[in-house]
Amino acid sequence: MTGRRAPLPLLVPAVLAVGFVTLPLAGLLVRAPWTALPALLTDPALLTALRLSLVCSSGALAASLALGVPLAWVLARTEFRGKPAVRALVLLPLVLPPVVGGVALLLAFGRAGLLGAPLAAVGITLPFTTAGAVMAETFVALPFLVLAVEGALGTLDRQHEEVAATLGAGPLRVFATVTLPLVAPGVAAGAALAWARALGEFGATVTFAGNLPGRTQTLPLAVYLALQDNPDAAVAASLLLLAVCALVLVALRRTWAVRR
Amino acid sequence: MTGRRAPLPLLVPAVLAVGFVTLPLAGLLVRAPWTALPALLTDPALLTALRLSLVCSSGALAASLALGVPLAWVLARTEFRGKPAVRALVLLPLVLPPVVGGVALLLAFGRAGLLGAPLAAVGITLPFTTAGAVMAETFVALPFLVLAVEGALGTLDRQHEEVAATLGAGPLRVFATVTLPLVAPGVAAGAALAWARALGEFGATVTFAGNLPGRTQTLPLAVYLALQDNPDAAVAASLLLLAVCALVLVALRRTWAVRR
Amino acid sequence: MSSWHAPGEPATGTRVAADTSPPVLPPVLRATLRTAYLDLHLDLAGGERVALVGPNGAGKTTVLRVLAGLGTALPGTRVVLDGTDVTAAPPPARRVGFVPHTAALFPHLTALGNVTYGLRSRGAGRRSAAAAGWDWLDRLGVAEVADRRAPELSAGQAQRVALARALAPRPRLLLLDEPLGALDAQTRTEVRRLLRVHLAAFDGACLLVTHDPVEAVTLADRIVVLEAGRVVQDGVPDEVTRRPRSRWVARLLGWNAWLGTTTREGLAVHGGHVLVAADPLPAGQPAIATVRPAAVAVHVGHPEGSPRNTWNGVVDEVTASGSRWRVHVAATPPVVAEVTPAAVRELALTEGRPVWVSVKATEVRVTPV
Amino acid sequence: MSSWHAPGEPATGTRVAADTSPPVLPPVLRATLRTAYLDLHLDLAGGERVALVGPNGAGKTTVLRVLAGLGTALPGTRVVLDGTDVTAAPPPARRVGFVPHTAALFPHLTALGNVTYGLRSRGAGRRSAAAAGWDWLDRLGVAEVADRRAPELSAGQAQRVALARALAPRPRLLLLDEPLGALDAQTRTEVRRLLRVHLAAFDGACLLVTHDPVEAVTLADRIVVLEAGRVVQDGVPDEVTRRPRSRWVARLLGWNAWLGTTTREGLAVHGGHVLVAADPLPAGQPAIATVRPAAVAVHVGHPEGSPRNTWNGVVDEVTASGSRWRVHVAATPPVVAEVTPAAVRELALTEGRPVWVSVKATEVRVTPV
Amino acid sequence: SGCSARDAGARPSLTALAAASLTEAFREAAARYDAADVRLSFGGSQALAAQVEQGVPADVVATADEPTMARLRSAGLVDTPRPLAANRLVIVVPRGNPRGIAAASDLARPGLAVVLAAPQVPAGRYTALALARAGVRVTPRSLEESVRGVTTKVGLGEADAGIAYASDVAADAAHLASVPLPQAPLARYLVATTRASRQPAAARDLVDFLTSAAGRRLLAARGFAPAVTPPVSPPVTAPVPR
Ligand SMILES: Nc1ncnc2c1ncn2[C@@H]1O[C@H](COP(=O)(O)OP(=O)(O)OP(=O)(O)O)[C@@H](O)[C@H]1O
Ligand SMILES: Nc1ncnc2c1ncn2[C@@H]1O[C@H](COP(=O)(O)OP(=O)(O)OP(=O)(O)O)[C@@H](O)[C@H]1O
Ligand SMILES: [Mg+2]
Ligand SMILES: [Mg+2]
Repeated sequence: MTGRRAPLPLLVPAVLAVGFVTLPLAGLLVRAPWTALPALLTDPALLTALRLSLVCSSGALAASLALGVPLAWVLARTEFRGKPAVRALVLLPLVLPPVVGGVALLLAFGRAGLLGAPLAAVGITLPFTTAGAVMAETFVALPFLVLAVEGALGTLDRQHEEVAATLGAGPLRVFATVTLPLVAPGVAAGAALAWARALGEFGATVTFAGNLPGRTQTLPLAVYLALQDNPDAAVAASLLLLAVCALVLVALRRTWAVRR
Repeated sequence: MTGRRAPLPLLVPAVLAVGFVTLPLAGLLVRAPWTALPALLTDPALLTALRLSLVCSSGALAASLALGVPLAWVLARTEFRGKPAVRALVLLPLVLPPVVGGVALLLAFGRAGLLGAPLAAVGITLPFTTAGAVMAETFVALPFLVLAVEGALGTLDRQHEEVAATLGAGPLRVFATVTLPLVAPGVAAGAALAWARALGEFGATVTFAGNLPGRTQTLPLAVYLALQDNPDAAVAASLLLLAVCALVLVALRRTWAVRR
Repeated sequence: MSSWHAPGEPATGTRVAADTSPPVLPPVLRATLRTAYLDLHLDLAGGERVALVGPNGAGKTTVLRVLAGLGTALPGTRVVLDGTDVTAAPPPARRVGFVPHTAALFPHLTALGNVTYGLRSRGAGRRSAAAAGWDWLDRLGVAEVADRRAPELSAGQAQRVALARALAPRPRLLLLDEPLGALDAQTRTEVRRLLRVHLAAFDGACLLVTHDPVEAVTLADRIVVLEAGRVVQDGVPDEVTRRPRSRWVARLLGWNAWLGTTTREGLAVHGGHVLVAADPLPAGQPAIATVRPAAVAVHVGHPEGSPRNTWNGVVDEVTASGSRWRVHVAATPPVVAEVTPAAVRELALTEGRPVWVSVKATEVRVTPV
Repeated sequence: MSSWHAPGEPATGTRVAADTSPPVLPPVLRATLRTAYLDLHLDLAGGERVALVGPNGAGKTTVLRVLAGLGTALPGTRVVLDGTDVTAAPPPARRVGFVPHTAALFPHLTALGNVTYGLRSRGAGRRSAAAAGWDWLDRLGVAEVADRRAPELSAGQAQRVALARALAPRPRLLLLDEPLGALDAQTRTEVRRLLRVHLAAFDGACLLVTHDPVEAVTLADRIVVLEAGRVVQDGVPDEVTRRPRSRWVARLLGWNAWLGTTTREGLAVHGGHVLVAADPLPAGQPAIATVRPAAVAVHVGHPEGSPRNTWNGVVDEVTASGSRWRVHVAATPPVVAEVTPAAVRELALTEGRPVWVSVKATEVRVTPV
Repeated sequence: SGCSARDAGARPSLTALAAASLTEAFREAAARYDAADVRLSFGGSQALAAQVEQGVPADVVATADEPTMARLRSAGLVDTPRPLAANRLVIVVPRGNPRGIAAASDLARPGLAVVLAAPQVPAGRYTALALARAGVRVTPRSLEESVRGVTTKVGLGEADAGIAYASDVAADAAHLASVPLPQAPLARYLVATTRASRQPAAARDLVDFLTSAAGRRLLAARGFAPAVTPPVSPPVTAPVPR
């Protein structure tokens, strides 16, 4: 059937789907203040926000990789009671409204929070700091990574790892020298998703980390506030964000291509 | 290596990851006004919001299935120029900050929007209607479904479809009677993700559909609003949302189990 | 070879069918495949059963897929079914039954559901389709598993259901890709017997891909040998097995086979050595010399006496085949001898061992190619 | 059988090794496996090469995995390497080399990278590891592809690299699971030759799983036959091939084999028929009677004359094997005859054909089990 | 809201958009108001305005500032607005005022965690103005996207102090306390009926109720100051140097 054109009953909804997604983006482009765009895009405040966004989302990605890959490995490679519970737990941030996630983070890591109080006692405060923003974004991005990597690990043929073990490599060495390289495409795809999600994060960040230009005001926050008094700037910022996203997705597609 | 305990360098970050996710949720539970909970959870306003949330997210899921599955099929089964572009397009909502997504939706389907204006002319307005809320949630949920289903289709062995074709089934019949049943687990997983995402959606909904109780005020919106004057109610609502999410994830896990 | 089948000439199928099966039927299939990889013409008469054999990668599966209309349509192909050109028609529009290498049953359907699938697709009502389905399952002796899902069937049962599924819509052309390949020896026998019975009853044309000479000989009334996309031999089983025209077929039969040019006394094998044959052909024509491995004697020293053909080499490999072991000798020309395990031990025939081989002229058969 | 190997008794390994290889070395491996599925004891001496053969699902791969410490540790197993108990030790802590059925090279590493992996893991420096790696690749004749990634290697090259990879860390015990299974006839020969050379040079113990009798005979100096997790025969190749103690081994050699009880004139086959043997054993003991298929004559009518054993049945299957075809006859007892393709045609030996078979008493060999 | 649950019967059903700070007051008002079944939708004033511009089906809109309402008025989307109430910014501190904040100047204390509303939202503008008048330079930890953000963070103890509307503090007395901020300008809340309203009469009646004495009492109870007709802003007492 490949090569043959798709049957209408499938083609029509597919086209509708694309249209449904394209139209709003087209709207942004049409509405864009093209003449004022250069000025708007070079607004230092915006660029600061962009820089911060890139920093935070990268930080969130790094954290997600550092925490999520091992977790995915544990979920895929070891057996222990309550595994389903853990898996569900890790995925909850996916469905929790970001704002609620932010509140939850405050209750945990805030000055008066479960862990936050002791931390504050030793002089460590996370809310209102860039670190806090990174945490908030990690909270929402982590599930994507775990999801993708565990999937890749699950479908990975075990015998390479087994042979490596018989060759004298301990579990850790096996993980680093065999498992990771073999699931690289899966990790890359998951990373791209996680990074993108972190880049677009708004609710959790603003609730947990607040909104201070240059410190915790990421691009999405800047967009939201700009909407209040300067819609043009908001649209411009959105386009900027879109451009960045598009780049991410191209990368994402690449890794897909690899996987296919 | 299965069965053997995980090496510390992997176990530690994994445990940290779980802790990082668990603590905030624990925070919510600790902060929960247990005594007042019954009263808060039976507040008709909250229940209205919950009902609406369920209605809208289900609607969004239905729409995502109707549009997303055919699109995934087209992406996986047919070749056409600009396919990468289309794939990237469909994934953009994943990375677009929901609020911006809402703005984009307004620019497209709003009263003055590209398609909205003609629609308004014939008396159809989408913003601030339940339909609008469903649209907003579909916009953010669609990518999850397409992602999951296309993945499943990509790994599906083609020969069953080919045999079906030689047996006289046209592409559509093949799709309905062979392809769909075979990728059912993938669709289920994608559907669970999409539904969950729609359930937690806030930014796009409030921007595009507003915040009309009983009409467009979903649970996340109610939570956000409650945060101001009645944090307890907010926490209670969040717990309710969490409970619903947990159920979804159990279902999701089931379908995973099936896929393994 | 392919010129041999120029579309103009009378169909091989009918011609060959003439000297085997009584009635000469009009051709059901007329196909010309001239693609980058394939170059052949096929004619199949109604009720004719043709075995398509050849080495891996010869193009057998590809041919079947082209005839079924699967995959992207290849330029340079022309497929005519019952007189109507279906080259551009999608699979559903052709009345072709296809059984891939693996049974490929629909895992989510029961055996019955699989068999009725084609009938339902072609518009049969639920009830009538079920009735027909039962009937087919019954004929193939798997009625008792009608309600089982495909994954719960044994390989043999699955293969039978797959056959029933392909036969149920009464196709005009039946395509079988190594239908017994996945079965173990035991089940293979049973299914092959069934297959023979139903192919005999089948009024359409049947093209059967196989690697097993026995299958070809016992199931088909014509064998087409494909190599690298070209037909190298096409004839009745007896002819093909007795006078293999290609080294591959000879190999398949386990024979020694050397290509060369006939001389007055035998065959000048490509590469040098001249084989002496008891009854040589007119000199100077391309031919193939075949010798049964059992007719090759192996000696440690230079052999004395009658055998006209003797040459030496080094043992290259020893493989088991039934109660005999086959000793492959690297020499010019290379040769395979069949000896007893005892001989292998006594002569210490292991790789690298230098040996002499001898073949009686009466054992050398020379066939023109 | 297993009582035969009760840990108390002297190690089979050393015993058998005694009547073949000159020096008696201390056992490198002493393993007792008594699990739900397995029940055997294995002793391997240094430098000893043991072939583990048996039908599918006999437990061969499982045994190798237990010895290598792979998978979840099975209760009831005890593995002693060079005198130290490694039963609880994870794979890296055992000096075992393992080559799975598929080469399983690391696809992201070069051939050299694969070979040096073990050395690096065991702490060798980059430079010294590389040097040793080159050396091993060179010995196995694949030095020229050292820089190619695994996917770019041919099956034969891959298999050699896999061997080099397993040998490089100088394991005490080498486990090979059908090392040549994935190779085509041609490469198989070359690799087998290499394998023989290096196994001869290898000072550790080697356990080799194979389905190919030739491999077992040519590579191992002892053959252990496993069936359903139990050892049914254990001896030097000659002994096993000449007097197969299990129907499976006989089948593997292509022989007819029937289990039964000895009588004064031959063997009362389980199921009834009595086979007359030229040299019978003392009556009343369990034994197996074997007959070479080539020694079985097939007749369409009741045969006259000398053969002491004649019985009738129906042709059940015809398969090709080398230049002979094997005719399987359903009878009591069932029997396989090897005949020429000509005979098959002349006697029209197709499934369902009623026939008589005859075997000379001198061809019936009776072995105690 | 509760009224939506109650059976509407013959009574008309009205939709009122109100600034988030009016939440509690309007809920109570709606409960008390019998002439119609009132559905309430709360949000930031700009967000509400945007919704009206996008044709949200609402009969009454109440904003927390004048410019936003003026925007709607000039767009011809609403009838002449009526003053609803006034709201004054106060310094909001956790209940019990642990850090002993007494005046705006205290907000400049080093080490004090202060959150303010972002200048893009009205509350933020007023805040900036107030602090300017007080001559205090505050380095906030965060510029919240709404007053809600300020109260949330102070309420959860994340911030030691913030600046929010008196009404917001009254709304969450359980966690919050207020310190007066005299320099703050009065935020004038306006209410108007929308031109798009299907029941203009009923809508006007609701506005009448809200601006009636009864309505004012409800608002006062929620910490709102009485509406003042002429735009007033407290006298800027600029210290004259001698
Ligand atoms: N999917 C494919 N992509 C590229 N080349 C292919 C593909 N399938 C087959 N070929 C090539 O086409 C030729 C014929 O392949 P085909 O499978 O038809 O041979 P075959 O006779 O069926 O072999 P076998 O006996 O192993 O089934 C081979 O050269 C093969 O490499
Ligand atoms: N992963 C598994 N799960 C369950 N049973 C298994 C598994 N692997 C093997 N078995 C069972 O253990 C027994 C031995 O299997 P094993 O693979 O060791 O046999 P084998 O001798 O290696 O067969 P083969 O010759 O086909 O490789 C068989 O009954 C098999 O069904
Ligand atoms: Mg093929
Ligand atoms: Mg095995």
